Amino acid sequence: MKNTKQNFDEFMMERSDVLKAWSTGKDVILEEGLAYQKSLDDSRNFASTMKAASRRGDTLIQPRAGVALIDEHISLLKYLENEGGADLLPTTIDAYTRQNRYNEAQSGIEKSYSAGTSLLNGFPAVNHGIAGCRRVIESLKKPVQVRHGTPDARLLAEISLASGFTSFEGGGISYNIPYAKKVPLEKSIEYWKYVDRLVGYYEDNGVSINREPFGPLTGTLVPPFISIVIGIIEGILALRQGVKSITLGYGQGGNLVQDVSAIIALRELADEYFQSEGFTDYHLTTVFHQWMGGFPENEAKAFSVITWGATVGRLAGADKIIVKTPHEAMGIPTREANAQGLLASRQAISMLYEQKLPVGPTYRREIDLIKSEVNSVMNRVLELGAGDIDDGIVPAFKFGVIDVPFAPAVCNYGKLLPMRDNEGFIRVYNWGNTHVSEEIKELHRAKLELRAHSEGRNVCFQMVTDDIYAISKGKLVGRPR
Amino acid sequence: MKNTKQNFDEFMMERSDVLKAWSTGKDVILEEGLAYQKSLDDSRNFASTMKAASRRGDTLIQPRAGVALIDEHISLLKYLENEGGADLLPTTIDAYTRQNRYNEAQSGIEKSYSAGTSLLNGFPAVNHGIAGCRRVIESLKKPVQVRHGTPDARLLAEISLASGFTSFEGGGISYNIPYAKKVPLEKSIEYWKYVDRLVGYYEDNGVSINREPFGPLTGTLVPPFISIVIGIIEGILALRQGVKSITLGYGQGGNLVQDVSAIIALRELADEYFQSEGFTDYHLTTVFHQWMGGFPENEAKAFSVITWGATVGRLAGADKIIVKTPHEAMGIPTREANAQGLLASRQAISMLYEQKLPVGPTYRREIDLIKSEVNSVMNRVLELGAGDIDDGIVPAFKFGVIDVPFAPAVCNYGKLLPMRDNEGFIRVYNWGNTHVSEEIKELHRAKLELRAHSEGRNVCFQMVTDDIYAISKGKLVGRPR
Amino acid sequence: MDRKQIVLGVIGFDCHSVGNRILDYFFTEKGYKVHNLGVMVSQEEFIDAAQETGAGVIMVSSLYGHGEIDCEGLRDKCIERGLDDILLYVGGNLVVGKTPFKSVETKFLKMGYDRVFSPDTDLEVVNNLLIEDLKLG
Amino acid sequence: MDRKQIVLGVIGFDCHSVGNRILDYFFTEKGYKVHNLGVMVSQEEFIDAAQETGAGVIMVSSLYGHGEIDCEGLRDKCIERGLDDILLYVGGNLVVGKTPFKSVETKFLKMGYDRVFSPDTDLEVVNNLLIEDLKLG
Ligand code: B12
Ligand code: B12
Repeated sequence: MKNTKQNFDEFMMERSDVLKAWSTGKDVILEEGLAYQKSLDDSRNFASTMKAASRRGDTLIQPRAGVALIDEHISLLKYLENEGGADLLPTTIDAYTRQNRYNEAQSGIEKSYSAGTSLLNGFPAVNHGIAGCRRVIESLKKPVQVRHGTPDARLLAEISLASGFTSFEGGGISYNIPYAKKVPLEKSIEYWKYVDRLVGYYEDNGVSINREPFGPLTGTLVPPFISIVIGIIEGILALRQGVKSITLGYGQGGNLVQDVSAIIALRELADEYFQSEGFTDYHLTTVFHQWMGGFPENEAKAFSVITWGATVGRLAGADKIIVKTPHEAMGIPTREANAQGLLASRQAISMLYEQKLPVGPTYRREIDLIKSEVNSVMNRVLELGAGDIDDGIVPAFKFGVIDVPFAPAVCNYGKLLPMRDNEGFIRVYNWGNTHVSEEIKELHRAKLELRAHSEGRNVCFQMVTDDIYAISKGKLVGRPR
Repeated sequence: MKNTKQNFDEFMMERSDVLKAWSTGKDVILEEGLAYQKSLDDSRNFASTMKAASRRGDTLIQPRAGVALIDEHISLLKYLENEGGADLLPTTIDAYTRQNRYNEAQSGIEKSYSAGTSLLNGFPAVNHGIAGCRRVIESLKKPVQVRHGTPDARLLAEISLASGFTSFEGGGISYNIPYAKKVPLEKSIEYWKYVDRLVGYYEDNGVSINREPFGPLTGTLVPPFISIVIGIIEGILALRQGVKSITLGYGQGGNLVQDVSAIIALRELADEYFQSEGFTDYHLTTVFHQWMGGFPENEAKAFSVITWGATVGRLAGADKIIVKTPHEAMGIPTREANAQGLLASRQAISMLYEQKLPVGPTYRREIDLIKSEVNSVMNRVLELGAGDIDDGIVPAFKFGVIDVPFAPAVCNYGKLLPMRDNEGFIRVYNWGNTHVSEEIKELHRAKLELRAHSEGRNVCFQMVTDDIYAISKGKLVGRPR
Repeated sequence: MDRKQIVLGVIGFDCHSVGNRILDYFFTEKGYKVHNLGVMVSQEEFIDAAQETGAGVIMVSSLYGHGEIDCEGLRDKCIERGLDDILLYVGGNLVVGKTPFKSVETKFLKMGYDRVFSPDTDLEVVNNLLIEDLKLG
Repeated sequence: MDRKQIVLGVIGFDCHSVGNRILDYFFTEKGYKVHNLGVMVSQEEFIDAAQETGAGVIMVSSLYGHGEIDCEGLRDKCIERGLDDILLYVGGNLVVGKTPFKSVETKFLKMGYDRVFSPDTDLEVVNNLLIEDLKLG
């Protein structure tokens, strides 16, 4: 039965344990949370804001932001709403909460009080509990999303959704593989079914909550097909639990043609797979993350990376763009730096508002390539699951059929190595056990040989290293010095 | 004889008068200047640097910069060379010198000394004379260009070329119409023949000097064909006087497709016209100016405009990009702000270094449109000149066959009104007497009607006003509020 | 004498003509008679035009950075020429370099200008001030 | 006991694995034996590994902003466990927020780290310092 919507009674049984994990859990009452959500104005609903934007053909912008203490967090988000002009607001959760270390989070809150500055890298929503979270929501005009990186986010979801957050980022794969070390994949997938089932409850009862799998993964040279495969799988798992508003993500790679093609492929493929799973009653949108790898330290250069991200995101037709800041390489941004990232992005998006990128055969070829990569991996996952995608996930990771580059999780195979080709497209150098045809491998190989040739060296691991540093050093492709 | 290379003796006669206009003129000795130029290393030669870059497929970056006093000017340019990483250096001339008001310039120098800060908006090269200018050149490693806006730049050219500057911006049309009020066009054209003839002297004697007509004109909604027509005409006039290294310019309009098409059209058309005039022994390059109209005051937004400019310039394949700064809307930039503009631009260009924009039929259609606009205007200018382009210029401006929008010069017809269409392409709303076919006019009109329709208003002058403000207010098209 | 007339121009050797066109268009729409001298206007030309027309205000623009030098002394010359109570408005990028507007304003008020405007001025606001200052309201 | 061994890891609950891979690759290429504990390493795990291997240096990374909290006390624990003269190197985005590197360095030196590195550190420089500090040169 695990592959379909979880039975409500089972869900409620699991729930009583979930709420015990920290003292604030006891305040969460499902119906009360629902009633609270219903009391909120539609303009604060993330799902309907995304839907309206995509109907208008708009591209919304959203920052990342979160600090330890409630009042500081509120004033930060207000600033981003008013001075930064954010369309959608975040609440980025601190890294202790992400690992369910509520004791450490509590001590971080206390140390932050005495230090007079946030010593946590995010907002510890669980520790602050419903009352604290509602103060945040009620102080703001725009919809607010929980952004984190939590393998087991069940309690976080309970508290935040009951508090009026209307979007929840993550997924059983995308919030495990890049964010955790030893959490078994089967576990995180189960945890996230709970989250999706909770969202399903809200949906069933007339409150739409947006769900956003985390597309960029490790943010570092992730080939588009990997991100898309995982997005589609997490999308299907979410839809099965009753999720209806879903936003699939992709982290900018840096090459215009590849990034535009990836967003187009992502949207088309997701619809195909969702529909072939029998879903029709959902609303799909896309989110483009400005460059997620290492940033240049110089702020002028960082602005350039930010603008290039906004530019490509808009040209690709993404519904939302997650915005970086000029402080990215240095540390958690000040609110001013965060607003600057928003303003620069907005300027780029609106200068491009009426412009359409002509998408001709070069793009179409890349779209087709990405699609055939995705399809061959998806077919293999389905095979491994004997026809069911859910059953295929764990073996697919175990055997390396899906393999996320540079990921910390031990349950990730970890053999796939990406590399840029001579035009800066992210290709695959070592496929590990990823399942694509020889023809596709040949194509990648040929592109990489072209680069190696033009650099007068053999295809080698040093190139991967050079590529990792490249954008932070002002280039796209890591050429030898 | 006026249409061909000026006789050297005549040139020398005119020259003796030119040098009398200010005391520093007496130090200029033609052969001595030539010998000095020959003593300079090739890496400081602008023409050969442009040639090498275009061979490599590189896009060079150059700032604008100039202050009143020599030492300050040197330290400014050194900063831009070292911290900003400029490939090419400028010396922007102050506005008194541009109007040959050497007395006012002198008092500006003196007031700047006592104020301890530059009160001039540029470097008064004539007043500083050869010795002062050579100190500038000798303090730097990169080639240096004179950038100004001077209808009569004969003395400025004499002094700066004898001092080791190796590129000279401007032309008889492009440095009159947008920069002057009452200078007759026939006069400025004559003055600039002198400048070109001087460059021709250097070329004849083995020193290549780069010449760059000023493409952006008023910088404000200039339709591509106008800029291209003037660039081609000034190019021909220059080649006739013996110029060999020529860089034609274009100011960013803001729409990707139109800007890329314009640069392609510019290059192709220039070669056609130059060759049909019988020239083969020249080296043509292009320069793309980042947005030349009103900038946003907010620096984050300004960075976005700068990056978008660098992006399009690189994608269009320009050989050089002139870079703006985050202070643009406010005033002459500090050197730090100027370097920031360079760094942001460099980051964008190098991230795009290996990327090729696929140029398909949408671009091709726009290229064809621009070409037929240019061709019909050029044909009419040739007709007015009874077969000779030079003789056609003055009547063409008089009758409005060529018409630069918003220009201050009284010799400009001043009826043409540009306007953005619904996708942000710069089109023509009122043609004045500009000479294009009814078919083309119909096409523009239809595009503008589409916009008007989508805005629920009639095509009107308010739209022009709205478009002028648009980018500084964060949009491309000036929609009603 | 109709005070609802404006003498408009860009002072000195400044060629920036775009803002000038917009000011002309805007105030004409608002019902003023605008005498637009265009760009590169000397102090004398401003005063001559003001005397000839009897305008209530001279609007001086300076964009190119030499405003400090070019605008000095206009008030004195107006008084010399008997234009005792003419309004002097000035606006644009009045000094060289990015400078806090307050200090620019102080400088130009001290020079005798009645009102000083930054480049991002909302023209509706200017019009309201003008109605007040010209006592048209 | 071969001091040319490195214990490497990312401390606390920090998942940033990319820099860790690069450090591993770099120092392995330079001829060190690298014991890479990966991400999310506790102080105890670092010390256990150092004791087991007899490595001359522990290289601690912290990227995610909790470095100040996570890194405190490692020196004391090393001494408690008898690792008296082990080198402690630390690097990454060590504190929350953009902070002048000097003040970060001071803070971590005071905590007992021998050398503190900013994220833009040139690894060749680190290697030279390490040769010096381990007296391998
Ligand atoms: C990619 C990335 C991610 C990926 C990581 C994927 C993965 N598993 O590796 C994802 C998206 C998952 C992620 C998540 C988070 N991230 Co993150 N991330 C980055 C980013 C963009 C690049 C990091 C990177 O890979 N760089 C490339 C490598 C090669 O460089 P490096 O990591 O700096 O390592 C080099 C040097 O630091 C140095 N070095 C490091 N350690 C040591 C040790 C020694 C001894 C020496 C000599 C040298 C040395 O050498 C290394 C090799 O050259 C940085 C910002 C940036 N740098 O641009 C933020 C950044 C590190 N992340 C940050 C944060 C806060 C987080 C999150 C908490 C989410 C959030 N609140 O935004 C979570 C972390 C959750 C957790 N449990 O850890 C912050 C840290 C803030 C701070 N210190 O003030 C940063 C700085 C971004 C920012 N400005 O906000 N992130
Ligand atoms: C387009 C432009 C040009 C074009 C002008 C074409 C033309 N003939 O008009 C070209 C390329 C030729 C040019 C040349 C130069 N320019 Co120019 N130019 C600009 C730019 C980018 C936009 C100006 C514009 O048209 N804005 C749009 C209009 C609508 O706005 P506006 O001009 O500001 O006018 C409005 C307001 O200021 C206000 N206003 C103006 N006057 C008044 C008066 C009153 C009473 C009131 C109430 C309001 C008011 O209302 C107007 C309408 O809204 C500005 C920077 C910017 N703003 O982004 C630089 C700028 C004005 N230029 C500048 C300079 C220095 C020059 C040059 C000297 C070259 C150089 N050294 O770089 C030459 C000038 C030579 C000369 N003799 O004048 C500087 C001035 C520096 C300073 N003050 O410190 C600026 C600020 C750029 C910079 N940051 O360096 N320029």
